[in-house]
Amino acid sequence: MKKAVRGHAPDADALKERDQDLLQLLQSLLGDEIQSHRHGMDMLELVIRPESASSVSRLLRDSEGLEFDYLMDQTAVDWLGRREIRFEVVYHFYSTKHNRYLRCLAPVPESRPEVSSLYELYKAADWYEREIHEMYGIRFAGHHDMRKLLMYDGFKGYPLRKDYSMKGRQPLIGPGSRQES
Amino acid sequence: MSHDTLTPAEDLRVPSQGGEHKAMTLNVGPSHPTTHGIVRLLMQVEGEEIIDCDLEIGYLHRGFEKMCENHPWNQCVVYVDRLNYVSPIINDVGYHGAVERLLGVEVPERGQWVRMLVSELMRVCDHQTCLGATCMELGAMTAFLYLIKGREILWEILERLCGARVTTSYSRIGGLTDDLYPDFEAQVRQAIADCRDINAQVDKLMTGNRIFIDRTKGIGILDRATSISYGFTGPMARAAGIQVDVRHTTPYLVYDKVDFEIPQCSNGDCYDRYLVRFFEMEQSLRIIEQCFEKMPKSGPVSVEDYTITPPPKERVYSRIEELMAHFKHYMWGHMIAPPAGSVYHAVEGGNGELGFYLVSTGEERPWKVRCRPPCFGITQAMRDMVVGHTLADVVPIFGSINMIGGELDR
Amino acid sequence: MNPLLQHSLIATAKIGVILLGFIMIVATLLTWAERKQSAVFQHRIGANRADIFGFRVLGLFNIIADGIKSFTKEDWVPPFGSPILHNLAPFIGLFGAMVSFAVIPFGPPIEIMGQTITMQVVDLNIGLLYIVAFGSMGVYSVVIAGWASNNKYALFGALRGISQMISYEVVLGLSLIGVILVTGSVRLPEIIAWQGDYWLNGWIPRWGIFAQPLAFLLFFPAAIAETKRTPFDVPEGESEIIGYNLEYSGLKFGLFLLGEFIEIVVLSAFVSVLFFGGWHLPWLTDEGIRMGTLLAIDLPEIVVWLMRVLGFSAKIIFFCLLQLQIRWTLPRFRFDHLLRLGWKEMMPLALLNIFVTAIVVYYIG
Amino acid sequence: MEVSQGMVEPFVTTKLDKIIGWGRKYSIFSYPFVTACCGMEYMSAACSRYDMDRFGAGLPRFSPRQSDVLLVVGTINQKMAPVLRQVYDQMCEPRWVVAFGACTVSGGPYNNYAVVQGIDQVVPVDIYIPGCPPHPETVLDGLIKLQAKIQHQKHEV
Repeated sequence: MKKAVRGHAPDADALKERDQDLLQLLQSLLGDEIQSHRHGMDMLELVIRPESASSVSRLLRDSEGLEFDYLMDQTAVDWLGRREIRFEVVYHFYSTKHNRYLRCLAPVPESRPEVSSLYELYKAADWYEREIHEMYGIRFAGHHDMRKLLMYDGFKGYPLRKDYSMKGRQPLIGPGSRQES
Repeated sequence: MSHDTLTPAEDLRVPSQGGEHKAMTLNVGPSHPTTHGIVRLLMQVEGEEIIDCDLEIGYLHRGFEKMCENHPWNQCVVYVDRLNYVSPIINDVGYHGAVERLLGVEVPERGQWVRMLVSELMRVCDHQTCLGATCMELGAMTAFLYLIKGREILWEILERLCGARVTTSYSRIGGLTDDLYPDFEAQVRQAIADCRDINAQVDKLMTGNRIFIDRTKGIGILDRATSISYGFTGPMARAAGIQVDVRHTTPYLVYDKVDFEIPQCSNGDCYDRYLVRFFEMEQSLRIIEQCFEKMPKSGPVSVEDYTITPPPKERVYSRIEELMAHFKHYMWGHMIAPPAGSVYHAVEGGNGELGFYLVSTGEERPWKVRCRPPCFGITQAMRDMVVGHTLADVVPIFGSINMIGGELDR
Repeated sequence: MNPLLQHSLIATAKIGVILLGFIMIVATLLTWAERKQSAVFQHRIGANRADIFGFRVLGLFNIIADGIKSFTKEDWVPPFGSPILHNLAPFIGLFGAMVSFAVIPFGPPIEIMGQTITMQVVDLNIGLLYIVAFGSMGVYSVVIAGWASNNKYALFGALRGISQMISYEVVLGLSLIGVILVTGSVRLPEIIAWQGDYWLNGWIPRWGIFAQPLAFLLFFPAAIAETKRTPFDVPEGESEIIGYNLEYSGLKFGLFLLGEFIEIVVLSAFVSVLFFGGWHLPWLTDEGIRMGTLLAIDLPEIVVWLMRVLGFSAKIIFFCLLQLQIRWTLPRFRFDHLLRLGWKEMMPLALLNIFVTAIVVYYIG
Repeated sequence: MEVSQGMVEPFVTTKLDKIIGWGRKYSIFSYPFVTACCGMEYMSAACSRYDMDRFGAGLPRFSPRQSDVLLVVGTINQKMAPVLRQVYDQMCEPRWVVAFGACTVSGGPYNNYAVVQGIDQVVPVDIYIPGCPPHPETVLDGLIKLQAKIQHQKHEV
């Protein structure tokens, strides 16, 4: 049996090289907002504070040399039992001008699960945040409408949290359900 | 169609005095032919004009992320397949590309070519289905049947290739389930010719059709800035003049070795989206033809490391090592455990950038599998696109979105 | 025999043969033709499995199956609507479509037992207006169906239906005026008789299509719009609003479908009468075939009569199939485009047609 | 002559039953309740290559009142279940329900918090068509089985 060559993707170092100037620019623009950074295997990662998510992304979007005009993806990770701070909201930004991705991580404690909303900056954030809200129970300050998006109104709990059981089905709703008959 | 918001007669009555306009609330969906079955549109209409619209999704939420978190890395392929069920192999390729990046392995060259080839076949299927459904909803049943016939030809090839027509699970971590079958090339070349023929027929039926142009031109326009803000990618963005295509911007697989064009339009209306999809099919067919010329004629398609790819069946039945590997993969699913870390890997799906954000804790199950569904942001923009148009315009707009439930609601 | 009794017997026989026999059979066969015709050019086979004692007859028995199914399906009346109107609506449409067939002449009058029998149920001197009047009964059917269902989608269908049908009624009527001016009559046998003549030394039959080409081009789409078929099927608009008839089930829904097909037959007959010489066949005179000075074949009277009746039927069937072909080829109009086409494009042309025709008729005729 | 168990039914009624059954089985207006992946195979089954219209089931009606068979195609989740039930309730008698695909039969691969484990928890089902998604030929087989069921059942008018 052969062993495949494992290790970082061959272009990881090149990526790091390429992102070096981006990092410098970010550091000069954001300063203290960046709590830490890391060169991931795919893109640069910044760790930011949840309450400054919107101000940081405003800078990311509008500053010259950055122009992250796309909010490609926004999601959350539940680190239950693995990390001190339970949640982490993950943003992926993309810049069409510079053809570059950037990941921002905002650790959110369970005690105060609140992040500032990006709704005003990126329209895409509207549904992303609603989804994170119903799936993880993280609130978004400044979001206009925190209704449930994918689940129905009567659903209790946050299904994507690690402590919600995979098979945690709740009773059927509406006509024909056992509750009614 | 659901009537649950319908109320008895007084709601239909026009206010008798004061001349004040009262908008009517119209509930479209979730089970309604326009909405492809799983989106609910709550519209405020004044006559035929839509003055407001609220979208409700989630009627196909199947807990994709939860299922993936609770399954071993290589069993997630089942759920990944069913995200965008019109072009499942592209999803597989995206997910497996991400896992391979986490693992730090690279698929042999022939495997990459084959992946690209079948991805492009899938893209043709995707666009054919999308255009066909749009045509059907506009009343042109025949164009729909022609396009589905074209898709059928491609699916028969897929069926022979991997045993399934829709949910193929063709790609695997570290490669593919199997190599191409012997007369694959001849069959695909024939299929390409057939598809071109069918596309030409549909082109004649629809593209210059006055009614079709009237129904789609200038409908559902979204300007560049708003499109970007909503995160449009794929044909929708390219119809609005945004140059995004993962195949060009960050080439994965071997897209940098083939020559193809990215069709571009500028109006951002339904007609342009139709055209972009039409041209893209032709480009995909071109890529497939180039694949046959440029790909290595033989060689492995998968990484020959049984800790990553399951061993081939004939070896499983004759050697103990392979049998053990097989059991570990299929019975217990604890062969693959990428090092801790996270990765975002994007491929160009039928609808746009299909990204997979994987978080690994070094265990045998993913900690988090996030799919960036391309039609999520696009469907969200539905409101901006339909308001001000008439009720009938919902059909071409929604058709041009190519909303795929599995991907949207996950 | 008592003349009154005799007349009523003949009238009953005509009603039986023409109205019930011909139209119903052609309309039901059209449902089959539609399935099969669409199947042929969509590369399908189409319905063919329904069998009686193992005989399939190209799927013709599917019509019977559809009939049985519709008859035995639960008839549901929306309790939140208006039951009486709801029940009435499909019959109004069917009635209007069938009754308008009464004045259409199927062939030249024939003498049987010393009696001259006209090949139409009733020879009205305002036949043309009669058809237009009863043809527009369909509007009531749509409106009442949509209103009585008390469903928003049905209401939309009704609203669309009424605006569409009234708009196209105008075009329909205006395009007919040209024909009336040329032929100088609103009595259908006279219109047909006028078309029996020839131009250019007997080479070109004096059919309405040659005398009034523009009127035909306006009349035919307008008439398709009256039947609410694709591309003019916005009242139904299957993928948008499901249709004005969405609260109907079983037999009454079947009647709507049947009514639609009967309208197609009526329309085809009407087109043949007005623009394609009715029962006249080119170069077939009372004595036989006469092609100018080239050809002269004498035929017995009964053969000529039969050829004319069959020729007329063939014309009707041709136009029915043409409409089916159009239905499966084109996409649907948008509602406002439809009205725009009717009012802004077709109506001015219709007026122009009247104007030009009137001048020409004044100076020539 | 054999006498079937129990009652001997009158000749006319049984013949009538047969005729009505024959009519109903060859005139199936379906309501495609299409949600997910199976919809792709439903399309294929309904289109040129497999052509469900051959069996007299080619006319989809999107109004529940006019349809005879509710084809539940694709996953039904907890949010969709009430809608499905409502559509079923709106259908006129006689009506049949076909569970199309593994998800509708049993929840399929989705045994989780969101998905109904088989639509028979919501509506009564006549024919189950397995497969994920079922091959169009399987669909046609299911359709033929449904026709046989319609033919042999007792019909109320």
